[in-house]
Amino acid sequence: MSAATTRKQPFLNRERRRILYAFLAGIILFIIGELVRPGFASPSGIRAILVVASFVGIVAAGQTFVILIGGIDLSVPWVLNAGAILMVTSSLGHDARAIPALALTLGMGAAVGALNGAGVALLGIPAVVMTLAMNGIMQGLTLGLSGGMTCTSCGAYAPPVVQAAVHHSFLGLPIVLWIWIAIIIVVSFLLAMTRFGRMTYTVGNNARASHLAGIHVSGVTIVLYALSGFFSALAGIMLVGFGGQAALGMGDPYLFQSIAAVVIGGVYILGGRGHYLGSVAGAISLTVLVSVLLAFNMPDYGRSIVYGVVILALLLLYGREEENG
Amino acid sequence: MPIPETILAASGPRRSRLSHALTQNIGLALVVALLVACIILYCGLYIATQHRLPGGYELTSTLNNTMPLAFAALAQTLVVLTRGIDLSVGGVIDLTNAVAALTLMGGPVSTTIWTIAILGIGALCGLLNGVLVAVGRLQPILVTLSTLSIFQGIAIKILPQPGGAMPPGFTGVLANPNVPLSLIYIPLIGILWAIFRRTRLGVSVFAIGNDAMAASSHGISVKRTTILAYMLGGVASACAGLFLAANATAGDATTGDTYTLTSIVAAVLGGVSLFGGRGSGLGALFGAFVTVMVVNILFFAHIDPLYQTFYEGLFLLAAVIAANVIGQIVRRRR
Amino acid sequence: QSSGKTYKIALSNSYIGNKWRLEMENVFKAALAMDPFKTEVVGSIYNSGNDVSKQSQQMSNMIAERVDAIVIDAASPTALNGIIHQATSRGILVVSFDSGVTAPSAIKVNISQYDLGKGWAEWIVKQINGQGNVIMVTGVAGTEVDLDRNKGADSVWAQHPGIKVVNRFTGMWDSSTAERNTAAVLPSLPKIDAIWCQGGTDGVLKAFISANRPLPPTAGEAENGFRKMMLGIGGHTVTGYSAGSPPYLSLMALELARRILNGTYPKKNIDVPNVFLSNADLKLGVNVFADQPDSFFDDFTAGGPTSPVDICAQAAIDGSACTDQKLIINLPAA
Amino acid sequence: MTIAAVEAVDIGKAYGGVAALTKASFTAQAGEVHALVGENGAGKSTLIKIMGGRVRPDSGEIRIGGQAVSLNGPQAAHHLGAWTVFQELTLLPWMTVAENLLLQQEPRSSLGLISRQATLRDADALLARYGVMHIDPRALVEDISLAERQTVEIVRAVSHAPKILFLDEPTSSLVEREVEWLFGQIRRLREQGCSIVFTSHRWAEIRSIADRITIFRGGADVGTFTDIDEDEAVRLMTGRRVEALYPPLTPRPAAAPVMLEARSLSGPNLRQVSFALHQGEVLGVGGLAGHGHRELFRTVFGDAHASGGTLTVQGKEKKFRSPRAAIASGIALVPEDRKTEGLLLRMSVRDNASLAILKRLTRFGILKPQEERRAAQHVVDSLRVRTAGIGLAVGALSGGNQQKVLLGRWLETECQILLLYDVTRGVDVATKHEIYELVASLARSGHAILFYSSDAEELAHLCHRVLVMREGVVAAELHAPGITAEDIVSAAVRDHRAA
Ligand SMILES: Nc1ncnc2c1ncn2[C@@H]1O[C@H](COP(=O)(O)OP(=O)(O)OP(=O)(O)O)[C@@H](O)[C@H]1O
Ligand SMILES: Nc1ncnc2c1ncn2[C@@H]1O[C@H](COP(=O)(O)OP(=O)(O)OP(=O)(O)O)[C@@H](O)[C@H]1O
Ligand SMILES: [Mg+2]
Ligand SMILES: [Mg+2]
Repeated sequence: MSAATTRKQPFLNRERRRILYAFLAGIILFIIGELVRPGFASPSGIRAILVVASFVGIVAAGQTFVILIGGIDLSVPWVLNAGAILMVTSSLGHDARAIPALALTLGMGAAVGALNGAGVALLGIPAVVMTLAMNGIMQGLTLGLSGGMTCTSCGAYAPPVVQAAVHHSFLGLPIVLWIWIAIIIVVSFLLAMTRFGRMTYTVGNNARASHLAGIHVSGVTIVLYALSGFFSALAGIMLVGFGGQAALGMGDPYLFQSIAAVVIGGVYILGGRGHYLGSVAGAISLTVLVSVLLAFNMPDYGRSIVYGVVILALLLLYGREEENG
Repeated sequence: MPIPETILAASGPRRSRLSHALTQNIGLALVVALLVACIILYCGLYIATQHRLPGGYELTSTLNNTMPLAFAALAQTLVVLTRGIDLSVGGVIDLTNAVAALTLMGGPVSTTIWTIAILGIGALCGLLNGVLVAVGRLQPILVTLSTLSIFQGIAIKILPQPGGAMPPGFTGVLANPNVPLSLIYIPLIGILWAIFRRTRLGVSVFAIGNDAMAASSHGISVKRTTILAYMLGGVASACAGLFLAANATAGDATTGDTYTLTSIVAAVLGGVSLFGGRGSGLGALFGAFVTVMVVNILFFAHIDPLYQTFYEGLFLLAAVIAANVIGQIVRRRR
Repeated sequence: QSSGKTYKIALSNSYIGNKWRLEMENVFKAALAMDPFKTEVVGSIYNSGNDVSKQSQQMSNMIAERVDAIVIDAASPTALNGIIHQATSRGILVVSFDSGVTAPSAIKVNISQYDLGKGWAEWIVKQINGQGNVIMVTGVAGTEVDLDRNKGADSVWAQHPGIKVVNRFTGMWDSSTAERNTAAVLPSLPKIDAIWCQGGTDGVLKAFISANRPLPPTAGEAENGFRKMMLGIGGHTVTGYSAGSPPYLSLMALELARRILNGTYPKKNIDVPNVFLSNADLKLGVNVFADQPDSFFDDFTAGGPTSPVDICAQAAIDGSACTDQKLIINLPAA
Repeated sequence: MTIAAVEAVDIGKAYGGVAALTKASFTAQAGEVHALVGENGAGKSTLIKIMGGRVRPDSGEIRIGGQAVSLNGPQAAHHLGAWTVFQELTLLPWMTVAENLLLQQEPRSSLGLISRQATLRDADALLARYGVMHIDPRALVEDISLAERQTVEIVRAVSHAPKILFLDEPTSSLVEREVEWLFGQIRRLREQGCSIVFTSHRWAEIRSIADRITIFRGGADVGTFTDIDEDEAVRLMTGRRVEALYPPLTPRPAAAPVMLEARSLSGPNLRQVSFALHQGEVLGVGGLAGHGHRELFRTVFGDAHASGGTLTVQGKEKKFRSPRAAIASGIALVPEDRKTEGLLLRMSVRDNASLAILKRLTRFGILKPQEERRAAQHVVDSLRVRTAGIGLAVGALSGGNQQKVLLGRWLETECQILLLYDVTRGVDVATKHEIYELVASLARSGHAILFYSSDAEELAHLCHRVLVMREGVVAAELHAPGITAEDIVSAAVRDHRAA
């Protein structure tokens, strides 16, 4: 057995295989879409779907961080809405104010997230309760402070640079996709190659043991939730860029979608295992699935059923847990 | 009776039974305290604004409006105890509510039969979830996320348009608007829960939530227990759907959706651990009452409607923090 | 008309996450500060989100508070029937609007959603001479409003076999969802000759613009963003036909409640006529607002003292009372 | 010879590519105590898991009462009268001791429901029957110590009147007196014709109770013996000789500075504990389980907060608010329960080994993978951790090897003060020897070591001084040379004997 000490782990371990399969599922769904509706998987079709997926993917980055430590962020919808509104009201649609507005908005997201983290780590409030309450708090604050979005600046447009970042292309890809690629690289690097990433996994595996090994568990927790808030706010900014203006209710769909993307991508809901690349694959395949279903001319109830069945079928193909024992 | 050669002697006096009971049921004790505090606050506000005491009507309507959530929270608890989570609670409520709207219209006999059939539908939904989790070895959150969508779709298919009318007798029993008949359901749930806790199945559910591997080495079938827990959860969700239909006197295939999240919150408030193995259905029941009392308290506090969710959020946090502080004090005392 | 009595009237709203609902509440709030309501009515506003049991609980509290009338925008057409019945049987007047309710004892104030869907479709048929590809962007599945609007449209398509509905998908009445969904399907769609859209119209059009598609004739809601495009503000011009549920339905319901309570109007339902506007009917500052967000609903007033409601734009924008104009609400002749 | 009670024939089992067992056999007779010994990772636990029906073998045969059986679950083994106490205990943490004891055989009331009162009563009676008076059946398992958990698990297995009893390292966290108790139980069962198969890394125990010994090496048995001396056994297990188990005690320099000083430390289960730990000293802590050792270690490490008293580290008074602060002052702790408090079971050996020195292995927050690998490999090599590679999940290692990884984690740091809580628990003889050497050499090189052990023998040989704790108080302080295990045990129980 000592001869085995140098044995290498297979490159395609379970987790990596799972990410690969999630990507494959997306590709297969693209092909099905193309068969049903020629043009679905045309370059412009793929680009449009990836742009839509990028919003989910950005929120899912934050959700990945908190789920990796066994938490969850239910405050996504209204942090996102608040981010969108803060972006337009602080920039008033002027490019000159875009930078401070971006900083303010992202800072707001991170601060709200940090509060979530502090509630979870320092006050011991269950993440579900803390972040759900925070969602309500942000909704109340957003509606109340903007007078129900009636403030004079609420109707402002996103600064042209922000709109351009979503709609314009660079080397054939919309800039928003470049941003997403940058996020994928940074987040994956952060998780895989940095001390902070390592601490994230250790806390997710066993907070008690991490604490006894000298890891600042509460600090890590707070930073992770802050990142989640940050990414929600960023998604809000991207969405106002996409639509031009802030609208209430923009964030609603992103809660379940982001969680679904993360868990479908193989991140374990009780923490400690998974990669952002998995969440990316999850975001893409889910968006393609929704789009394929939209392309089928079928009633909504049918879409709803098929959606569930397809996800189950995909998971039965690749997402099964190991038999324990 | 063998006489041990060596006796491992006690080193000090044992802790009192009460102290054990308190620390073991700390979650339950806290939610009860929380509920009492909410009720006191509510009564204070009510008297201050209405210049009279809340009476039978207030009691009846609060009970009737809480019952669906109470059952949904119970359903959630059964699944969460196994270290799972059930996002399809809302879907099962949609589905059973829709079926109720279509079928509960005849006389008492047909109504009774259909009521039982609807509970059976809930059990089937739970069976599907349970089998996919236990035999399919999929993560519970993924399974129930998918089945949520499936159940919602089926519900809209069978009841595309809200409608139907519950027979008065059905409403009279489940959600009587005039007498606080629902008062009997609370002890009933309490008794059912106590019975459940004292069955093999109940113990097994807790055991697999504690440590599935350890439970299986004691001969507990993890698969069977998981499936049964989801099925019971399905039945409880179906109860929620029925109570919702009774309270509404009609059906709607979309009203269950909100229960997915609120059931989790009620369970967590009730001291159920999302990591499984710890908690009580009774706690979840009280957790449901706390969430409804929060609505009442904020109503009579007459808050700017735009800021309403802000205060709800703050209140929820304040309540949980207060409960935590009390819990710490109790724990430190032992 | 004043009878010298004051009435307690509460608005029970459900969802509060979009601009329409906010405007609806704003005009309500503004009206409470204007004559005749200023002297005759003590009003209050509550939101419950899409949670029926919460709305039901809030209505119970209104009953406990012994209000004279409840004006509701319901989370479900049927799920509140039980509580509505309780209210009316206690002599409380219940007036529903927008998301209507089926409870027979409630008075309803609404536009005909069926006619709205039909009107849009008929305009499209005329625009494209009964020949061509149409996409339908629908609303929230399982709701009555969605269903009625679709039915209205389908009744028209049935008579025009030359019209091909090439795709039908939901926009959830939300610009941003509509935009995303449209963007996702657009690449695979053939040439589109017309758009029929229940809501989020501006989002659908933005998706067309992003995909460099020409803007076909569009029948849609009354979003400011859509109407701005009809006027060519922002560089793209669309031939459009805009109509929707006006947010001032809440005012008509309020006025109806007041009139019924003081005995000057019979207890009966009111049908509010649909007002369709085409490009030529639009006037900046009257029914389109350059400085309001795209998501603003422009049909808060039909303009002029003879229209159903005449109220200043400021009331809809921030809920403040109008300073230079009187509030006029014209209920149909009794 | 009569028919063997239980027999394993050429059992093989591989996990992924790693062979845990290649061709393992042994035979145990009725009325025999049969010890399985071998190095950490030799495959003992795997074999016992297979015999207990928890793991399916890849090859080979199990015979019970001469009959080949196929065990498709623990229940199948139970039906054949075979009960097992696994190395990783299988108690349910958030259930009471009583519920755990009577799991699956709860007493019913007349209504057919499980009666809690009867469960408590039966559990109480059960514990009393086996002479276990110090465990409250109402307590939650998570609130009792590892030794108490071990005891509960043993009582549960014994209570079924097994025909065959497998005990995988039942004594690893037990102190002398509890071991005595267990052996009493084993003798009684043996008299009743039960066949007991157990594993242990404590030679003294093996010698005192085992009738026969089967030695394992690298996943296969190398022979069964009735009479074999320790040196020979170790040689067969490891392929090398271990000279003397305990290294000679180097006297600590007379004027060594005080590294850590506690004055009147008080807290839950701690009353006015004072001691001074000098540079180069190994200060032992002993006594019966549950008498404040755990709390003492946690308090010194900043994981529990003292309600009174002071702690001085290298002359500076400290109030640690968290382990992080203690670590920053050069203190390290190897905790009691490696599974829940020490290791990240699903993470790799590398991740676990480098956890405490991550800061050193990063620049600008970015990990230096080369150096990390080197550090982890250093831990593996220097402590001879048996693993298929540093990428393997640490949970897949054998118990003793897990402990080595945990110890190695701290040796990579620059800590001055080591709090070692039962570090040799579940560690094989050869490794124990290595650890003793290590502890001695750490002391020589100027480390100060606070050393708790459930093994009084170990304390007696390794420590300059031993504090014996009883009910949260330091009841006695023994000074080397001349400390014996008996001294420690009698100091720990003096009161009870008198009572
Ligand atoms: N006894 C315990 N049981 C379980 N988890 C624990 C325990 N002690 C600590 N933890 C974990 O560690 C967290 C608190 O410890 P933390 O790492 O925040 O301390 P710290 O950051 O070192 O303290 P400080 O911020 O005061 O310096 C808890 O949220 C919990 O996750
Ligand atoms: N689930 C598993 N996955 C991979 N390898 C495993 C697993 N379980 C055991 N092994 C490997 O099998 C070998 C034998 O382990 P086992 O636990 O049987 O050893 P042991 O003799 O009981 O050691 P110890 O005395 O330390 O308890 C070890 O090398 C271990 O790493
Ligand atoms: Mg801390
Ligand atoms: Mg072992």
